[in-house]
Amino acid sequence: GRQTATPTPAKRTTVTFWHGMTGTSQQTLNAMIRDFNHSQTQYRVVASGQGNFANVQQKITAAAKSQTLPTLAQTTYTNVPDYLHGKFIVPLNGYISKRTLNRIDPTLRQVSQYQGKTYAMPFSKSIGLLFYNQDLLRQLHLTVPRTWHDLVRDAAKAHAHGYTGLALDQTFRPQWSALACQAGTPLVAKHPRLSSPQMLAATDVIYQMIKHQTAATAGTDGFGNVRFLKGKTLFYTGTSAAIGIMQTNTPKGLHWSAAKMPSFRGNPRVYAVQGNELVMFNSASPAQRRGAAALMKFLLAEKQTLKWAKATGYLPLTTKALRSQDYRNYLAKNPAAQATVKSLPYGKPDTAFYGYSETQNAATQVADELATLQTTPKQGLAQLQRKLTALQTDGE
Amino acid sequence: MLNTKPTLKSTRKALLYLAPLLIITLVFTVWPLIHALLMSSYVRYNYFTNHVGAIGWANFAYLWHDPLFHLALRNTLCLVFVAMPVTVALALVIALGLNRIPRLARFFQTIYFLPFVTATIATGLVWNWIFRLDGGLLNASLQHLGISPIDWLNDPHVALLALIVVCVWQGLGFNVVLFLAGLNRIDAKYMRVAQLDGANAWQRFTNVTWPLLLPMTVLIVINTAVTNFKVFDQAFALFHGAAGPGNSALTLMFYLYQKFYVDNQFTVAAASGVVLFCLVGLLTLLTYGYFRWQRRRLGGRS
Amino acid sequence: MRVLTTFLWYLLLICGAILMLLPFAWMILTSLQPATTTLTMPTNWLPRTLQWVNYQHVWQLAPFTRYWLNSLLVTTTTTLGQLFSSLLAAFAFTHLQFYGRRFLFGLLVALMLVPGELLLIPNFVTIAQLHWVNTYAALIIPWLASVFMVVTLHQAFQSQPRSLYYAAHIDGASDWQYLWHILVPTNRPIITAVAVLQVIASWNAFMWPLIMTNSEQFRTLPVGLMAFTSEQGTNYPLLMAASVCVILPLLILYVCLQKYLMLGITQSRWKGSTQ
Amino acid sequence: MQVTLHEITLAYDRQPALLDHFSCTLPDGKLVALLGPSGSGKSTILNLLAGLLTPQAGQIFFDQTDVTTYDSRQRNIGMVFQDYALYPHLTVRDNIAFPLKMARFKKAARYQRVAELADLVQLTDQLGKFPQELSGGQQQRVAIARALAKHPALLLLDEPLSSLDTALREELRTVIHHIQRQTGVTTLLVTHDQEDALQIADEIMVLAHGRLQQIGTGQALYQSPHNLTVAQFIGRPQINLCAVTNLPATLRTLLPAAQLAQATTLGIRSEAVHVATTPSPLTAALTAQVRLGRDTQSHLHTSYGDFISTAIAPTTATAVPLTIDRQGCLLFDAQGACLWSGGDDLA
Amino acid sequence: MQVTLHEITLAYDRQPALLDHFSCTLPDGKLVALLGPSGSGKSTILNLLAGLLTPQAGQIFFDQTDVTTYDSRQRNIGMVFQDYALYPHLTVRDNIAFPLKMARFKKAARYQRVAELADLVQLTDQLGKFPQELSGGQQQRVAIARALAKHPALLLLDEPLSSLDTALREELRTVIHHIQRQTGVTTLLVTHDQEDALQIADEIMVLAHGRLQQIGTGQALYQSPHNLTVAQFIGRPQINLCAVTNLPATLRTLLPAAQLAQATTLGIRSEAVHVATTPSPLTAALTAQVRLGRDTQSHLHTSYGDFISTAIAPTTATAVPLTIDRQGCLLFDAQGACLWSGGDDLA
Ligand SMILES: Nc1ncnc2c1ncn2[C@@H]1O[C@H](COP(=O)(O)OP(=O)(O)OP(=O)(O)O)[C@@H](O)[C@H]1O
Ligand SMILES: Nc1ncnc2c1ncn2[C@@H]1O[C@H](COP(=O)(O)OP(=O)(O)OP(=O)(O)O)[C@@H](O)[C@H]1O
Ligand SMILES: [Mg+2]
Ligand SMILES: [Mg+2]
Repeated sequence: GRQTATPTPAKRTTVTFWHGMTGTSQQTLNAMIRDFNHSQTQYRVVASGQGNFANVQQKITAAAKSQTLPTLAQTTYTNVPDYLHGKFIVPLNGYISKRTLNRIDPTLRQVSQYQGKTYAMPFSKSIGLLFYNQDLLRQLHLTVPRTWHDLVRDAAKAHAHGYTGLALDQTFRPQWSALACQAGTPLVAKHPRLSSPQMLAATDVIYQMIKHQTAATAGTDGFGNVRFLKGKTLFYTGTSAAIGIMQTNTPKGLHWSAAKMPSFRGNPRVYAVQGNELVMFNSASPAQRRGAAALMKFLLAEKQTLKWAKATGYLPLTTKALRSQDYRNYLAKNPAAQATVKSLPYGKPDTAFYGYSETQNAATQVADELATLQTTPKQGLAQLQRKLTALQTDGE
Repeated sequence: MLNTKPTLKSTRKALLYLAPLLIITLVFTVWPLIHALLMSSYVRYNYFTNHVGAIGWANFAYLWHDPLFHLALRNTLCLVFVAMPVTVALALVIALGLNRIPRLARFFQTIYFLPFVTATIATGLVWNWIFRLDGGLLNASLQHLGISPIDWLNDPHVALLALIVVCVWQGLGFNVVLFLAGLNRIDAKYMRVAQLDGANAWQRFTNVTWPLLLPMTVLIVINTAVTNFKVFDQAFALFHGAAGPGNSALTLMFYLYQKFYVDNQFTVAAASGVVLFCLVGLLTLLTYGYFRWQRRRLGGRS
Repeated sequence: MRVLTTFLWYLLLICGAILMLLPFAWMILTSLQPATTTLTMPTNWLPRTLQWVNYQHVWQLAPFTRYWLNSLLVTTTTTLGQLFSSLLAAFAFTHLQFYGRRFLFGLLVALMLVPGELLLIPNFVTIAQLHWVNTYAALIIPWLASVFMVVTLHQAFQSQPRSLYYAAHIDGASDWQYLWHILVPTNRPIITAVAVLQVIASWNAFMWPLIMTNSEQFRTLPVGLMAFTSEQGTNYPLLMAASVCVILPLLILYVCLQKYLMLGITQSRWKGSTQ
Repeated sequence: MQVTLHEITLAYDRQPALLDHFSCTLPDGKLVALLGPSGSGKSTILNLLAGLLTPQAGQIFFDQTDVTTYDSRQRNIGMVFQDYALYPHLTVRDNIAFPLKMARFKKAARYQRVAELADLVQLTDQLGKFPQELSGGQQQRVAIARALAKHPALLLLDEPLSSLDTALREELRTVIHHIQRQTGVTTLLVTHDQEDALQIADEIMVLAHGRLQQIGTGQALYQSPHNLTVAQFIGRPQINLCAVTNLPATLRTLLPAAQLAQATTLGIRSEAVHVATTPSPLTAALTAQVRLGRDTQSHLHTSYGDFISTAIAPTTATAVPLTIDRQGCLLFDAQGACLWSGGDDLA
Repeated sequence: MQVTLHEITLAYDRQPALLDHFSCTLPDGKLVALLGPSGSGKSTILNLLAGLLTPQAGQIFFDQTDVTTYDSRQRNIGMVFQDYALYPHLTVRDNIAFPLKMARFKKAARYQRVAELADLVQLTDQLGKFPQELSGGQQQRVAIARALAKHPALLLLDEPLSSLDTALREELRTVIHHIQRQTGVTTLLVTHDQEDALQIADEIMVLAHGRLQQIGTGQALYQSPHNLTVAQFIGRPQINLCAVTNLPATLRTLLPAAQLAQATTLGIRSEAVHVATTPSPLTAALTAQVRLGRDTQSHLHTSYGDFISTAIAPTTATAVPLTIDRQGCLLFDAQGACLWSGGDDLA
C-alpha cells in the first residue's frame, strides 16, 4: 500500500553499498534492502556484491585511490585505523544516535570504537565454537570437553581409534588467538609480549596436537568442516557462521552439534569474535550518509536483525533480539546455535590499531609454519615477536 | 620494398598502423608501469592521500632483508626452471604427435586444449581433489602401486611440486596449439626433400623441423617463462587462497599480492613488482640470446 | 616399423589425453552429484541419480543470462578489437620500414613481461578518471591491444614468402588491401589460434571485471561463479555445474574453429596419397 | 639399377586417374629423358619413384626388389625438385652437405665434397649465401649439387635446367651427362626442352594423356614416331600437318598408295619443304621469313594448308615453287597412329 | 610507353654493386627480351622497373615522368615472377581476378575477363583449383594471366615460359607476342631461351657482368655481336672459338688482314663449317655425330681447335676435308670487342 505513495525514484538519494556476501546470505541481504527501500521514500540503497571479502577489500583500496568509493561498505573493523590514515572514512557519530548504538550487544559493540569515535557498525558477526560428532562421542564414551586439557585427551583417544581428533580450519590463528588471550596477552596487538611461558604453553597445545596427529588443519580444503562432515572426525573448531553450510552439506546418518570452546588452564574464557562490520566513507554526501545511517538503523531493528540471523547463521546484533522469544524458538530448533549465544558474553575482539592487518598476517604465517611443523612454538613465537617489533618501529 | 630504407613518410604511415596498439599500451601498460616504478621509490608514502614522505631505496632494502621475499624468489625461479622446460618439451612432443597421426588429430587436440579452457577456479578445485590425502585420485593410484600416500597439498616439501604439475598441465594446451600452428607453417616439401636426402625421422626433426620451428619456439619459451613467473591464480586456487602450506609455495606474484592487498604495503609491493619485471626481462634476454646463438650454430641467419 | 611408431605415438597421446580429460570429467560428474555426497570419493564418483537440477539451480541462483550476455559482448568485442589492432601492428612490423622499428618491437616485448596485478589499481584509477567505471568501456577498451598477439602474428607473417607482398603490390593492392586480402587469409590458422586464446582469456577474466564494475549489470560469468563459494564453505556440485556452464560455450567454439586451426595440414599438396 | 613401373594407377583426390595402368622400364645405367606436355604427370611419376606418392595400384621395382611400400629414405635417390625446395635456414654450403650430414659423414669430408660439387655447378663464390639471396638459376644449381652429393642409385631430375641460360645450360647438361656416364647411375630427367633430351638422353620417353606414347632414341622418335602426338611433340618447329583429302596430286604421288588410302593426316617436317629449282606444280605464297640465328623460318601459305619451312634461304620473293622431300613425310590415320614414315630409310 | 633506365646503380646489402651506372631504353610499344647469364641481374632489373627495388643512384623514366620514387601501385605494371608468387588461398579464378578486384571491377566484369584470359592460356578447366594443385607449367600460366588481367602499361615477364614444354611454349610465346602486338604494351621479357627471344622480341638486350652488352634485333646480335660475350651467348650451338695465332694459312687468307693483325680470337659459327667438295688443305677428324631432330651436330677435331658443325650431313667418314664460310667468321680482340664480322653483307 505504501508504494503508491512513493515519490518518483529520481528524487531519492542513492546510497551505494558494497558487500562480500554470496549465496543465501546475499539473497537475504537483498531482500532486506528491498524492504528498506520500500519502507521509506528518501533513500534508495543499491547493494552490489563484490565477490568475496578479499575482493571487497581490493575494491575499497582501488576505489579509495581513485575516489570512487561507495557510501558504505562491508569490511572488518580492524581496517578502520588504516582507512583513517588514508583519510577516507567518517565516524558514524552524528548520524546514528548513541541510543541506537547502545542497543547493540556489548561484546559486539566493542569493535565499533576507535580513538573515541564510532566508525564501524557490526554486521555479519560470528563466534568461535567447538563442533562435535555426536555419534563418535557416544561411541568413544566421551562427553563434550570443557577445557583444552580434556580436548587434548579426547582427541588422543579418537586418534587411537583411527579417527581424527580435532579438525581445524585452514589456519588456526583464531583459536591460537583465543588461547593467547586466555594466557594473558592478545596475539595480535600493538605491543604483544609473546615470550612468556604462559604464551608458550598456549601455543604448545595446538602444536602438540598437530604434531601427534590428533589435530589436523584443513590445509587446502579451506574449512575443517569438510573433513568433519565425512564422519571420521571427533571435533571441529570453526565459527558459528559455518552452521548454515554445514547443515546443508551434512550427509545422511551423521549427527553433530556445537558447544562453547573449552577453556585454557581455568583462565577466564575468551572466545574469538569474527565477522564483518559496515563502514561509511567520507566521499558520500551528507544526504547519502544520512541514508546509510538510516539503513544501519533499519538493520538493527529487531525484526530485521532476527531475520538476518535466522537466515544466515550470523549473530543477531542487538541485546533485545538476542533475548527475544522469536530467537529462542529458533535456538530450540537449532541446538547447535545455542552455544553461540552462550559464548557471546565471553567474546573479546582484538583491539584495532594502525598496521593491524600486517601484524595479523605475520601471526597467520607463524601459525601456518607451526601447522606444517616447520618451526617449533618457541622459535615461532620468537620469530613473531621479532617481526612485530620490527613492524612497530617501521610504522613509527 | 626489397631494399627500402625508413623515411619520415614511411615512419608516419607505420605509426598510423601502430596507433591503436600504441595508444592502448601507453595508457594501460606503460603509464601504470611508470607509476609503479615511481612508487617503488617512495618512502613513508600514504597511498590514498598521495603524500610522499621521502624518496629512496628503502623498499628495495626491505625486500633485500625480507626472508619471505627470498623464499618467494627461490620458489618462483624453481617454478620457472622446472615448469617451463617441461611444458615446452611436452607440448612439442604432443604437437609433433598430433601432426603425425593421420586420424583423430582434431579429437586429441580438443582434449589437450581442455585445461586451457577450464577457468582457474574450477581447475584449482579439481586438482585439489586429485592431490588430496584421503580419497585423492593420485594417492589412490599410488597406493595401487604400493607407494604410501603423500599429502601433496599440506606437506611443505611437495606442495611446490604440486603447483608445478598444475602449471604444466594448464599451460600445455595453449603451447600445443601454438606449436601446431608453427608446424603447419613449415612447407611439407622440406620434409620430403629431407626424407630423400636420407634423413630419418629424428634427423628430420633436428635438422629441418627444429630450426624452422625455432622462431615459434622462442616465442613459446619466452611466453611460458613469463607466464610461470607470474603464477598466482593457480596457487591461489589450488591452496585455497593460501600460498601453500606454511608459505611453501609462495611465488613472487603471490608475495606482491599479499603486500599490496592484504598488508597494505603498497610501496613494497611496487618494489617487488619492479624486481619481478627486471628478472623476467633478464631471463627473456638470456633466452633470446641463447636461441640466437643456437640458430647461428644450426647454420641459420640471425 | 612405421606401424609400430604410429602405435607408440597413439599410445602416448592417449595417455596424455586421459590426464587432460580426467579433471574435466570430474567436473562434470561432480556437477551431477547431490550436495551431501561430494568429496566422499572416489568410492562412488558415479552418482546413482544424476542431479540435473543442479544446473537448474545455477540458473536460478544468479542472473546467469545477464552474465552470459555480458561475457559474450565483452569477449567478442575485445577479441575482434585486439585482432584488429594486432594485425595492423604485426603487419607494420613485418612489412613497413620505419625509424625505431627494432627498438619499438623490443620495447613491446618487454611490456609483455609486466605483471598484470601490479597494473590493476593504477589502471582502475585511470578508468575512474575517464569516468568509465561501471561501463562496458572499462571492460573492453583496455583489452583492445595485446602485445603477445602482435609478437605471435609478426613471427608468423615473417615466414610468409615476401614475393606475395610484391605481387600484391604490383597487382594494385595497397598495404591495407594486402593485409586483408592476402595476409589475413593465408595466415588463418595462426590468427584463429591467437583469437581462440584471446577468447578464452577474456571469457575467463575475473579480477578485471570485478574491480572495474560495481553492479551486477556489467558482471561476467566468472564473477558469477563467486555466488557458489562463501567464507564458510563451497557448494561443490553447484559450483561445478556453474563452471561447466561457463566452459561449455568455449569448448563448442573451439571445436567449431578447429577446422581453421588445422588448415595447414588439410591443404597440403600431397594429401591422401602421402605416406 | 633397372627401374620398372608396373601397371601403376594414380589419381589425385577427387580427380580422374592421371596415370592408368601405366608401365615402363628405365634400363640400367641409362639416362632417360621424360618428355611430355605440361600437366601430363611427369612430376607425378618422379614423385612415385621417389616414394613421395604411393600409387593406388601397381608396383615399382628397383631391379628385382619391389619397393612400392618402401620409404623414400630406403630408396637412395637423388632428386632435383621443380621448385628446388632448398632449406631456407641453411646456407648453400649446408644445403649441399645436408644429405652427407644425414649419412653421418665427417664435417671435413662433407665440405670437401661440397667444394667439388660447387665447382662443378659453378657456385664456389656463393657458398656462404642463403637460398633467398640467390637468383633462380643459382638456386637450381644448388639443388642439382645437393641431389648429386650422396652418389644416389637413382637420380631424378625435374626440369633441372629450366631456369638456366643457354651457355650454362649446355655446360651443366654436359656435366650431368658426364657424371651419369661416369657413375652409371640410372637417371630420369624430366625436361620440356627437346634439345636437352636429344643431346644427352640415351632414351626418350614421351608421356601424354596418361599414357606412355613412345620410348626410344631421339632419332627414332623424330623419324618414326608411333603416333601423331609424338610427331607433334618432337621437332622444332612443330611438324606441319595437312588433311590428306586436300592434297594435290603431285604430292600424292610421293606417298605410298596403300597407306595413303587409310590415312587422314599428312605430316611434313619443316626441313623437307624446299624451293624447287625446276618449275613445280606446287607453289606457295611466302607470307613471312624470320631469321633465328642460323635458321630462317619461312611461313608459307598454300591451298592445302599453312607450312613452316626451315630449308628456304632468305629471299625477297613473295611466291615460291616448292618441292617436298619424301623422307620428311609421315602419314597418320584417324586415331593418330603413324602408318608410314618416309624417313625409315635414314635410320 | 617508353621506359628509360638512366645511370642506375644498385648493390645488394654488403655486396659489390651489381649494376653500376647502368642505362638503357625500352622503346615504346616494343617487346624487348632481356638475355643474360644466370645471376647477371635480370630479375634485379625487372624489380627495379616494378618499383620493388630502389636504385642507390640514377633515375627511371616512364615516358617523360621520373618514376624512381613511385610506388609499384602507381606504375601500372603487370609482372610474372620467377617463382610465380600465386596467392595460395585463392583459386586460379580469383588469382587471376585479383588485380581487377583491387581496381574495383564488378564481379561479373572480373569473371568475364578471367574467362577470356583463361581461354588464352588454356586453363579454363583448372579455374576452380588452388595453386598447390597445379603443375609447374599450369602455375606459370596462371601467373601470366594474372599479369595481363589489368591491361598494364608495362609488362614484365621473368622467365614466363621456363617450365613449359615446346608445344605450349611456342603457343604461349605466340600468345604473348600477339597480345603485345594488339595492346601495344611495352614489354620486357627475361628469358634464358634464345629461341623465345629471337622469335618474338623486337629487340634483344644482352646483359652480362653488370653491363648492357648490346641491344638490337636478334639478327643483328647474331651476325654482328659487339663482343665475344654476346657472340658466345647468342647462337645454338655456341660459337666455335680458336686462337688466331694457330690458324692455318688457308684460313687466314679468308680474313681481312688489317683486323686479323689486331685480333686474338676467331669465332666460327657452326653452320659455316662445311665439308669441302674439292680437296682442301683443311681437314678434320670427325669424332662424333649427334642427330637432334632435323639437325646433325658433328664434332670435329683439328690441330687449331675443336669445332661443332651443323652443316655436315650424316656420314660414316672419320676424317673430312673442310671449307669455312667467310660469313660465319668473326674476329675479336684481346678485350673481346668484335673487330670484324664476316656476315656484315648479309643484313
Ligand atoms: N595435389 C594435387 N591435387 C590435385 N591435382 C594435382 C595435384 N598435383 C598435381 N595435380 C594435377 O595433376 C596433373 C599432373 O601434374 P604434374 O605436376 O605431374 O605435371 P607435370 O607433367 O610435371 O607438368 P609440368 O611440366 O607443368 O610441371 C596436373 O593436371 C595437375 O593439375
Ligand atoms: N636479396 C639478395 N641479397 C643478396 N644478393 C642477392 C639478392 N638477390 C639477388 N642477389 C644476387 O644478385 C645477383 C643477381 O640476381 P638476379 O636474381 O637479378 O639474377 P638473374 O639474372 O635473374 O639470374 P637467373 O637467370 O638465374 O634468375 C645474383 O648473384 C644473386 O646472388
Ligand atoms: Mg612438373
Ligand atoms: Mg632471375
